[in-house]
Amino acid sequence: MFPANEALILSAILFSLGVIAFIVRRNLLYTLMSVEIMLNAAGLAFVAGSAIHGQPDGQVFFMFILPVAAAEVAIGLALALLIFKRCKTLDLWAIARIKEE
Amino acid sequence: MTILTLLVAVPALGALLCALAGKTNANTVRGVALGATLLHVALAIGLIGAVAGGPLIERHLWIPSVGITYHLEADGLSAILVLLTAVIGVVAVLISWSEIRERVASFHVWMLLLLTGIVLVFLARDIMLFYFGWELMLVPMFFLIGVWGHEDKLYSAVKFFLFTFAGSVFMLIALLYVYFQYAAQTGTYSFALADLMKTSLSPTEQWWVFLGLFVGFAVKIPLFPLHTWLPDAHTQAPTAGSLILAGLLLKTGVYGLMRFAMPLTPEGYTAFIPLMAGLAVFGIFYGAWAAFAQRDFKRLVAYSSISHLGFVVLGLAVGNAAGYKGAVLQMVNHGLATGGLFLIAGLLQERTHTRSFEMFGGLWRQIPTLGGFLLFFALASLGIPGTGNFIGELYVIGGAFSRAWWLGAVTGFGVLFAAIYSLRVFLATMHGPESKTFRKLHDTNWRENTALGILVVLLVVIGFYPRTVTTPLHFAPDQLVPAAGRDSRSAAAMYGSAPKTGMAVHTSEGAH
Amino acid sequence: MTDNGVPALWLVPALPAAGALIIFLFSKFWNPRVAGRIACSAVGLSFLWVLVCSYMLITWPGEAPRFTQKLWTWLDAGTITADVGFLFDQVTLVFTLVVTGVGFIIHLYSVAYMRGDDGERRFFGYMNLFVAAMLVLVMADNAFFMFLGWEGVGCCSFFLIGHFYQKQENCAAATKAFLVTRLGDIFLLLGVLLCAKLAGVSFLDLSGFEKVAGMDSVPQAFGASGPLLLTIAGLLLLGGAMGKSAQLPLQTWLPDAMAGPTPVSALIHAATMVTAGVYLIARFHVLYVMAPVALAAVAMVGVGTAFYAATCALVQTDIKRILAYSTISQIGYMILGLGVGAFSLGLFHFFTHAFYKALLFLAAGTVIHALHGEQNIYKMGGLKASLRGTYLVFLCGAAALAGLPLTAGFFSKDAILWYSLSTKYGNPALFALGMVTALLTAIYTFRLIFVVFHGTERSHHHVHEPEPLLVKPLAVLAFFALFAGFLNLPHFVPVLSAKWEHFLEPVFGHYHAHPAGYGGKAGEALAALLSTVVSLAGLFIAWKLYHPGAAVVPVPAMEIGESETSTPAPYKASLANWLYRGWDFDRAYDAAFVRPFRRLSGMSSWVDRVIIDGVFELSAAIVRGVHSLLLAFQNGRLSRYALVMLFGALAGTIILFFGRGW
Amino acid sequence: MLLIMFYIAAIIAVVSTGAVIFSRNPVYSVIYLIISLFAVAMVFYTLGAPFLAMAEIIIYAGAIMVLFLFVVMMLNLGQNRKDEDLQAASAKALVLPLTFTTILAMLTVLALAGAIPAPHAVGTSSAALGKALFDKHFLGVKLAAFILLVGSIGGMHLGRASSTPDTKETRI
Repeated sequence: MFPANEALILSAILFSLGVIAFIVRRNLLYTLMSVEIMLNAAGLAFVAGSAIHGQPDGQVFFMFILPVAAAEVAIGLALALLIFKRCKTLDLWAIARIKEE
Repeated sequence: MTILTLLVAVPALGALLCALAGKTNANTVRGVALGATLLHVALAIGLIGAVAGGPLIERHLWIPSVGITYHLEADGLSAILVLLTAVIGVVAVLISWSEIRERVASFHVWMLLLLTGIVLVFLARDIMLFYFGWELMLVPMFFLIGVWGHEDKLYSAVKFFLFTFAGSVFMLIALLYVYFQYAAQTGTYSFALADLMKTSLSPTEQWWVFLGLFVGFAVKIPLFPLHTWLPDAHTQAPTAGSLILAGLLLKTGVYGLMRFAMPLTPEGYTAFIPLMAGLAVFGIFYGAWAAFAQRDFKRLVAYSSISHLGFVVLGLAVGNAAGYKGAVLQMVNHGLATGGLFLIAGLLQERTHTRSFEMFGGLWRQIPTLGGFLLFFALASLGIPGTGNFIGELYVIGGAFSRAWWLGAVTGFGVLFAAIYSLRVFLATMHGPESKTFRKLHDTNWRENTALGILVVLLVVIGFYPRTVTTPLHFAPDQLVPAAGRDSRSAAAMYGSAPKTGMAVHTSEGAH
Repeated sequence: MTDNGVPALWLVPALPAAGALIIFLFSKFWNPRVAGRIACSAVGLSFLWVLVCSYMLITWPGEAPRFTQKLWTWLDAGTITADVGFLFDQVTLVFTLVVTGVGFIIHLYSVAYMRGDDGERRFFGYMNLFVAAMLVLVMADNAFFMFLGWEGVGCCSFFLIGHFYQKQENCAAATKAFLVTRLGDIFLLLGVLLCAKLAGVSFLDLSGFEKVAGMDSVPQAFGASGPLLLTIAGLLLLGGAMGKSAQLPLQTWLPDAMAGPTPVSALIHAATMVTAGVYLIARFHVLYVMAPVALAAVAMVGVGTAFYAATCALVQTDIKRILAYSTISQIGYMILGLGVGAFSLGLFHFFTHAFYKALLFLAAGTVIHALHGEQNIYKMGGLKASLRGTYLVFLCGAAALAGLPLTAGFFSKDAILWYSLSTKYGNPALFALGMVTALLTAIYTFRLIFVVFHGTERSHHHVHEPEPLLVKPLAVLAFFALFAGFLNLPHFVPVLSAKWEHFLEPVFGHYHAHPAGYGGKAGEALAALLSTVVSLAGLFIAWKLYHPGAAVVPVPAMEIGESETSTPAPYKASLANWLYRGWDFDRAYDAAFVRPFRRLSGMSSWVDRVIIDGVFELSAAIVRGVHSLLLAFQNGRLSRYALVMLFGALAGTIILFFGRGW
Repeated sequence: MLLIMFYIAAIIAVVSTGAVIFSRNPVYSVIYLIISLFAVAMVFYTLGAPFLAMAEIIIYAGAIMVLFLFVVMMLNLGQNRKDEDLQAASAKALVLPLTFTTILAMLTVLALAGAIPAPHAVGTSSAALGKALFDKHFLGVKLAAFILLVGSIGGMHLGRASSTPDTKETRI
């Protein structure tokens, strides 16, 4: 009775949006945000899986995703700060050029 | 420790000694190199004597697990070519006495290593040893051209290396194919040529194996479409380099055809005869035409050697004793005559710092002896009787004529074009009004005279007594070309001429 | 002396060869005169030894004596077997006598003529080498060894024509001579190879050709019938003869070869080398008798060339070019003689011609030497007084050349003309054309005499009597020019007639084309009378046109003195200019062969640079292209990497999704 | 009834995530992301995972997104910035990724369409989750803890760099 199939479709859609965000936006923060979206979508799929099979394992796995996402954001943003300090911008294309000098 | 290993070891040790003597002054290095090459000539002459009694063999196991044996063998053909290598080695050392100023030690090391590679190629009867020698030749030549070359030496050195290396890849594939076929048929793994000749391959297999070998050797000879590396390599190589390149490296290609391609795949050889003959004849004409249009002395001589090598390959393609002897003779003569022309080009460049015909003209009054030598070698390269080239060309044309009259006729006219460019070499440099650009050119000193003199004497001796080269050969035709003989019907039919009795060479040497 | 009493034949060519070697190696350490002395003594000794051999040959008991001597085997590859062997029979005797005898005289003459020239040592070295090569040519016992002499002679003519190499046109003339003769040599080589396959090429035994003529098909490679093959071989050998003896299609080089010093023209381009073709055809007479078509071709080439050269000689302004065209014409006669089967008479004409043509050339040389290098006949004149000795000698030579009665030229030319009418190979057309050419010959010879020696003094040089060495040797030649004819008096002469033919009987005996018609002695006498009338008429016409007071005919385009030999059109009349330029063969050959070859060679080096290298450069370009393509994916932008990864994922899923179906 | 709640949450999630991509102002996009997370939490609830829904809201939305917001505010990438990197992506740049992702999504959905069995009736209660977490996946929990430790050390180390002067050596 759980809408698990639909949840899986939803996670697919969310994941696609995350990927598009990652490719399209040129700002580093948006890249980090898109990673968050993708992680979240993956988590949703896990939970949908556990709903389908009735085992808790799916949900356990989501619990693991949370710390990973947290750690990832922590370091990501720290790096973003340092990059911003050095390159005065967060535009990935500009950073690529600056990095080369 | 028979004479064969000595022949390979002497130049290698010479190279080592030169490297060690590098610290001392240049002349000791040159002395060591000269000593090594002179010893090498002595050994080579000893080999010629020894071979008269029958082929010398020296065989040790090298890598038994894979079947590679250290198998050196010398019959008539190999002995002559080794002698040619030795002689050209001496001349090369003599001639680069004053030309090579910087890094003299490494120059001689590379040159002697090159000679080792060449001798190894001529003596090896084991496919892998042959291939080892084949690759060993490439590297020193690359450095000789690349380091001591002239203007754009890098381009030519790389071009030379890539061309030959690509060719040798095809060759390796073909050889390995035969190796595995042999292993499949007999269960034992062996790289020895004698064994591999026993593999029975279907005609189509043979065709492909011969194609692989032919491409590898055609690049080296060079035959028509694959020849563009030669003019560049020659113009940029130092004198000794282009002398060895013209005198010896081109012969390794032809020798490879004779020693490995023809015996290993007889049907392949007979199937390829029309292509080989066609390319050879076209090469003769094409080389001559292109030579005439050149403005650079060495480039002209390089194209002329394409034309001469066309004769050699035609001699092979014709397949009868006359063609065969003509091919071997022409190889030796080309080494001497074109070697001489390159020496003179080097001497001229040393004096005038240029090779282009526009700058030359009217030099005969200033350098009469060099002019005399140039006249002799120009005439030798166009095949004046009295020099060996005439005999070589006569045998090849005679062989082609007896095979198919129109082939002989067409090749005959190739000789006319040879005359046109050879005379041009002499006229453009020596004749004409007194040269304004060069004033005080000094004539050749005793050392250069001896180098050129050796070549002149050898050419005249071969010209008047060609049996010095062809008698040791009496072993070769029977062993080497039985395959063509054994299958004379298809060859003759291929050629459209009535099958001849004399076609089968193996019956008796004099039959045809 | 060898064991069986045969004299050491190899000594004859060895002496001049040794002389040449000594001169080349050591003469630069001595003063130039020594080179001249070595050269003369070498040729002189060789001449003496030839005399000894001839004496032994003539006095040799036995029916058809000939000496043979084999030194070592030279070639041994299947059909191409030949050894370094010498043959000395009657024909060789004649040729060696001429080569060494006339050669010796010319060497004496050139000691004086070339004194002071900076290339004197080189000149004598090459002259000796030439004599050695010519002796090898005539004394070889097989065609391959003869070919060695054949090309050696061609190569020496290249050296000697290009003696004054400072001037560019001399080098061009030398190269032209060498290349045209070499073209002929190729035909000869192919002909010799064909003969080698058919019946062997040793001159000792030519019977093989008879057997081949009988066979309807020759088994070896060709499958063609015997006679056809013999004809082809004959034509090929004729091609070789044409090249070396400057016959019709390949004659353009001889007039330009006059760029060489005069003794060279005398020795090489008059007496010896140019007659090599005659020797070749004489040696292969068995082949030609067996191939009548080839023989007819020989006759036609001979008479055609004779007529062509005679017309050209009429209008030349350079004294040496007149003699050059005259030489071509006279060799045409010899070839005509061979062509009608009168082999021994062809050689007789060679024998007499060698003397009087060498004489004319040397006398012309003396004239040029006296006038300090002036060669244009219209700038000479009235030299009769100042160069009396030379004039007398020149007159004897001219008389012989024109064929005035009782001179050597008369007997030899008349015999050839008679045989061209009476033998079974001859026909009236040949005889008629021969007679017309004889008339033209007389005209241009005496034109030369009158313009150069008679009339008013036109040259501004002070003419002084040349030194004795430039005139004395000429006297010997003059003697032979006048009296050599008596060696072969016509048959109608009762006493000692046709000595020459009997002498050469052993060599040409059974093949001598007995004149079928043989209109008997009366016919021969009539023909002799006719040729005397013709030569006298020629003298008369020449006198009418060119006597001292007459205007210059044909009318010159520019002021008479200025026409240098190089200007292509010295006359007003276009026909005269056309004849002057040798029927424009040069322009035709230049357009047909030289220019296309230059373009062809330019094109082939272009093909090499652009097309073949292009292909390999292309492969390099492909590699560079792929490299830049891949570079696009590494441009550092994160989003590009993500896109690629996405694409990868997509491809993966598609393959998996549809993969299941495979 | 669950289904209706699911659909509402799904729509909200998709719309807000879309907004995240196309909003010009980073602050707005962070807030949209937070909304999207809330919607996903709702979906978790409908999937019978109430504990996870709460965890999502507290940890994910609460902690991580707040950190994001904090950083965005600190770098004041507010609306007055007109750098090109903040513009919404041009339509052309969108085409390729869009097509790829749609195909990818459709494929995965199609692939899964037939394979998924019907969902079980009962969801898993928090107790069951807790029990599974600490006996079957206890190792996982320790590793998760370890990751958090690494995360905090990393964050601290990178943060510290700002105190020393920005010389070449200290650059990351």
